[in-house]
Amino acid sequence: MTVTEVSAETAAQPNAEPEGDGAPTAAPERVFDEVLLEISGVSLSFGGVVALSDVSFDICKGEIRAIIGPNGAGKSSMLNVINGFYHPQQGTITYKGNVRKKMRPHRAAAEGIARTFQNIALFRGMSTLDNIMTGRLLKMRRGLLWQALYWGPARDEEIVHREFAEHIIDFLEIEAIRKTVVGQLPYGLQKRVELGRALAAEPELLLLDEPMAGMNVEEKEDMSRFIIDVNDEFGTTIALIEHDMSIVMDLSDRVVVLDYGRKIADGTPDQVRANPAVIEAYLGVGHG
Amino acid sequence: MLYRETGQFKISYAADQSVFPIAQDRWFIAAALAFAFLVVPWIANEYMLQAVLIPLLIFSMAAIGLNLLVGYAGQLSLGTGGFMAVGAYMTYKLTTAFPDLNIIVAFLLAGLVAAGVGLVFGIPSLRIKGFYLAVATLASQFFLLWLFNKVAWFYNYNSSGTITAPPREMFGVVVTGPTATAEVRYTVALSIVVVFAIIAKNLVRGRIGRSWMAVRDMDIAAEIIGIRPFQTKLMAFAISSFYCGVAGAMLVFLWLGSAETEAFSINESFNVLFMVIIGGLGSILGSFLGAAFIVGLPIFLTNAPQWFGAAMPIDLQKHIEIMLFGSMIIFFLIVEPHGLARLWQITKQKLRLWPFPY
Amino acid sequence: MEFISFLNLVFVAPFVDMVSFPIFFAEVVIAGVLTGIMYSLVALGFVLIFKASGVFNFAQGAMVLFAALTLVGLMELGVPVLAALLGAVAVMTVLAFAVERFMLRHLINQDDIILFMATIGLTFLIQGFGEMVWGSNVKALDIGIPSESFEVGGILLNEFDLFAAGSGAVLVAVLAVFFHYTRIGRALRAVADDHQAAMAVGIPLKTIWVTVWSVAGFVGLVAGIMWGAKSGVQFSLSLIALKALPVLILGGFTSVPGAIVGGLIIGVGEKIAEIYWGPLVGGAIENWFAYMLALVFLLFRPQGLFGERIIERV
Amino acid sequence: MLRNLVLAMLGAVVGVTGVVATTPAQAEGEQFFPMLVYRTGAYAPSGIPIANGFRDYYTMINNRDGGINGVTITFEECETEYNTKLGVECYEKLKNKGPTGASLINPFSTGITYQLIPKAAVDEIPILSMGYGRTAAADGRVFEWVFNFPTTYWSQASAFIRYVAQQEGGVDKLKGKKIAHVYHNSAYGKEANPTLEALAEKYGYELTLLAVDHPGQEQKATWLQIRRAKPDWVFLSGWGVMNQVAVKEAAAIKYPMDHFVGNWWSGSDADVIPAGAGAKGYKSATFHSPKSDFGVHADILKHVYGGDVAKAKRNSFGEVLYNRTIVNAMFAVEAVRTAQGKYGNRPLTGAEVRWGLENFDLTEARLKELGMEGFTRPVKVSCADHETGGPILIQQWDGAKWNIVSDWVQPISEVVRPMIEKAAAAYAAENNITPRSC
Repeated sequence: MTVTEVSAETAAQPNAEPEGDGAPTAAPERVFDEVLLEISGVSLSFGGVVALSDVSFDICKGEIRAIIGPNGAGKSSMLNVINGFYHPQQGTITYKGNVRKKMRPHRAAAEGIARTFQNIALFRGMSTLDNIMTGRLLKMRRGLLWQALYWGPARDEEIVHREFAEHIIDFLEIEAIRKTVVGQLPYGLQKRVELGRALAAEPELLLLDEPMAGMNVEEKEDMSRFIIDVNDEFGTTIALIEHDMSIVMDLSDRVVVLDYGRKIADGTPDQVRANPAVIEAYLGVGHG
Repeated sequence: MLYRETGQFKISYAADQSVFPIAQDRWFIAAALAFAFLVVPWIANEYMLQAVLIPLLIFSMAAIGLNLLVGYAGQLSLGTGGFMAVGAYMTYKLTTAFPDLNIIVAFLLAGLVAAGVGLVFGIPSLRIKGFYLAVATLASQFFLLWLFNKVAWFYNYNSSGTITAPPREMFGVVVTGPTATAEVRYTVALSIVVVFAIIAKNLVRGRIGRSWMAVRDMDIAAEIIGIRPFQTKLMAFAISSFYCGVAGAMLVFLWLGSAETEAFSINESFNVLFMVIIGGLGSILGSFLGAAFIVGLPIFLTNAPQWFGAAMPIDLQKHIEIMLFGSMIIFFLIVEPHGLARLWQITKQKLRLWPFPY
Repeated sequence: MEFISFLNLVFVAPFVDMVSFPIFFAEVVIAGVLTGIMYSLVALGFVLIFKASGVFNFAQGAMVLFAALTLVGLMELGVPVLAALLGAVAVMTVLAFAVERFMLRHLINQDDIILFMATIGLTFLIQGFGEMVWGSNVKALDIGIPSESFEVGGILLNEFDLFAAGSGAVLVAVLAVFFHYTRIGRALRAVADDHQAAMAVGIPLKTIWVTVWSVAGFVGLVAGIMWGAKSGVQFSLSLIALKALPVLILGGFTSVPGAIVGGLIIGVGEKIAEIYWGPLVGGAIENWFAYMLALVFLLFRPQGLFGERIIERV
Repeated sequence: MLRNLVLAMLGAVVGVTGVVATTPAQAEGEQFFPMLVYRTGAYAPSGIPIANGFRDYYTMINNRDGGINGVTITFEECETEYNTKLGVECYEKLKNKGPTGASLINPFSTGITYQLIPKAAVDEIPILSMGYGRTAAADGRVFEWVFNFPTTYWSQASAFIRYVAQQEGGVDKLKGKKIAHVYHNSAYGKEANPTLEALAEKYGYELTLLAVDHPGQEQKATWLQIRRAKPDWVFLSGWGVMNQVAVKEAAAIKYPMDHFVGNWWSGSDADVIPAGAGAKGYKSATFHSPKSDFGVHADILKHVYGGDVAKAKRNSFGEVLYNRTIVNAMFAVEAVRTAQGKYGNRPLTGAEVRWGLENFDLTEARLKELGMEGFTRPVKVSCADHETGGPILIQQWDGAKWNIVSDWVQPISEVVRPMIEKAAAAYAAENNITPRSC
């Protein structure tokens, strides 16, 4: 199983050894049978440009699902459909058993879908801690008056959530930049903070849009480890877009391949790797 | 040397989240407040109170309100004057209709009305952004002033449309009207401003403040993490207008004593915006500094030549004053675009090291 | 019953009035058009600078005043009209250099709002300077534009208004040509999109800024002459900027044609509103109505009629 | 380095502002008048002649007579830009200057007047708002400290109606006539409305009210409405740029200028000059002569300008608003003189000057002594009547100068006075004031 290999790699850095990773060699076969999200027949176009056409696939609870494809294949559009930023013209999205024509962003967030963005979408004027705390916003309940007083329940609530945020900061090893304004952070750290913000929402489904784009090998390894740990420790279902094939194949349980807005393959990494259509799409001419 | 945080460890998140985590800051603020409440009313003369400190406090209040909207929630607004007028005229209506109503309560109720009006005029922010929004908010400014000028009900049908602060007492002391002493009005204004500055600080460091900043920094991302941008913006408009409304009430009842709509003209909207920008967007302290700059600097420039014994024609002096004022604004922006509050922070950073530069 | 008469007053009577007195209605529309062009003249100055440097130049009103003051001041010193005009243009160019050298250069790539604030500082500076040099008294401005009124088919027209509208039209045509067909015009548009990219391809930012501020100064001078001839040149000239703002948002901050069309819509709209609906509520609704009108348009097109579309993506 | 400099300057600003207003008092034997002026800003064209008029008259009194019965007049200008908020600062700055503090204040701004009225009684500084400010202050029983003689907006509006009646050939001819009031949409501009409305009811003319918003640069809609309604008379209550544009637009729609009458703040030289030839025939109200050939003018030329006429002209000498402030300054000086009759020839306090204002009795003989015979009229103030309901003159612009074209026109006091008393009573009720009995 793929987890083994990654763990073996990270094991080379002793201080980065994640706890509770268990015995690498004895990883049990991962079985996923509960569908968390189902996309069926989704089509999306902007004016005349078709971004997605009749795409269907599902994401099961607990798995790491990769969406791959060449540039312009519609991967990001797919994530945007899932969390309700784009509204498809056709098709349905079934999340936790509720069939919908479209999602709404705040609804998606409220129902446990969190995401990161291809181009970092952090709140640049706020500190790392504040950014991560925004991930907790939906879980904070105290009203305006309590907030104004910052007393009693509001203060207690703030502290409870602060503790959770600190937990994530520990987990992502970003204690040192807790109070730094994120606009000033280097790219790799910003990516990590963004992941932290998504995690703070305790998502059931985490969408990662090219979490490792623009990173060097070491940073990619760190990020991979975080992704696996998230999946392991919190049991979070993850859907990710990534260009680095070796990482995708190592990390994911199942892979869906898009090309020109269509689904051309779906299956385990090994199945996908062997699929002639995928090879054609990646090696064939016509893609810049 | 004196300004060191070494050795001050936070042992709880509560302590780390307090407004002034550094002990020296807390002492400084406590001392400043004690000075403002206990010493200033005794030592300041009427000119100092009436011409400098009271307007400073009132405009600080308005600047805090606008800063919540512009600095924290990122919605550029030029409707401040209109919202201030709502506060002033509503207080007038309330206190003339119910003379026994506590005047502070009247302020707060008028503030709530202003909040409601702000909510309505915040609706365009759903679609409109940046300078477009700023100019669009001018619609509220012009409309509200027109309304208060035109509808005689707002000024109790007197012939000129001017509202006058009637004498009102609190705890046996006259706080508004001509017989209220400057010291009393100053103290009342200071109390209101301090309370609402603290409330503003609480709001911005909690859930609501973070939603505002999230919407400001990237409203799409904010929406995707579950913030509803529209509601968040509207709340910013409402709360900001509340502050402005109370400030407007204070303007008439604790300072001018009498006003027509002209007192809330577009110039005031601009002035308050200058305060917010010069002071520092997204900083409560900056609101005070900005108000001090915009209120204090012209007065300083007006009076400065006299202290140095330089006599010149008053119009020439005024022209030079205006030019200097303009130059100072540009100069400060070039030196520190992020406002006086940032300058203050930098100073504090330097102070930490002082007197050892490295 | 009262409700019906209310409906009648608001929704029927004004239109009946318009149709029953078509000549007067035509006069109202023409007055709106002519006024609208006067607004456009002021709005143009804003557009030019915003388009080329992304700066919302609050000082445009002060520049209008300053240009007109310089012109009248020179004329009062006995300088002939033409020379005074050239002199005023020269002064506005010097101003443009100074603005670039002492202000813009130090504020490259700052936030919009910081640049905006800086131009407010500039406003004070220009106002103080202009008044110091030329005094605060009202100065009659007469450069020989005829201002007789005459009637055509019962419609009263004024030579001066027509002249002002004509100059406005010429100015816009010249600017349009300038932007589309000259090298510097194209460079201006490039700068507007991205300061650093423009510098990277060798467009000298400094030249661009000086040029565009000079042109805006010139436009300000034209606006100053037209408005100043009406009211005399005095401090209040700087306040007409407030009448240009709704035009600006309606037309879009970045569009020259937008400034014109916006001006016409605002001009005609506010006149019709004031004359046919104003009396119902006590009049003087022009000012806020212009803003409300612009606001309504904005709700449908948040970037103004001709502004560049704002595309949002993640 | 730069930042340190900024910080140092900031420190200086904060530090020095802290010691504002400790300027020492002047020498004995001086009567101090604060002067809130506006030599800059949007209303400077009006503010400059006003400020110059005060300055020149006081200077003339000092130079010619050595002050008021030997008490030198001192004065200090403070720039308000016609802005109420700056007015507060100026008032606070000046009110304690001089050996007796400010003893009389002429705000020359309706906004600042309104703002100062409640304070006057508390600070014991009488306000002389000559022909502006709050009309209701004419009721001296309620407004003990405020004086607005010789006449007020309401009296003026009623006198205008009387003038129209005279021109039309009798009061009964007013019936069915159309009169429009074009007014500045502010407290000042609205002042005349209640009077005009009350008289419309009484005389049966048709009144159209047309508001123009500040600043009033664009009035096409207003004048189109006038072109359509074709009123027989137009009354203008404008201020600043609104006046010049109104005159220009009236000429553009070919409105008969001799039926277009401005109030006394719409009839200065600066109001008509920019309109050029179009302004010819325009009329306005006034309560003094627009000429500058009176004894007082000769004295000013001699004692202030040393006979330099050109220099005097550069300082607004002889302009309408300049002349008006000569009248105002004379009122102030004579009020002090009156009070000196009771309290002795020494610097007087505000309360003492107030007595002088309340017992103000300017006779024809006194006017003659002052070199103002025919320049303005005698005034006699009483405890109850702080206005005196004085008459107005109508002046007309002939393209080069103003000429008086009417006799003194009396206001319609039987209508105005009850209105004043009613408004004053309402103010008293709202502000818990018990009217004194006179």
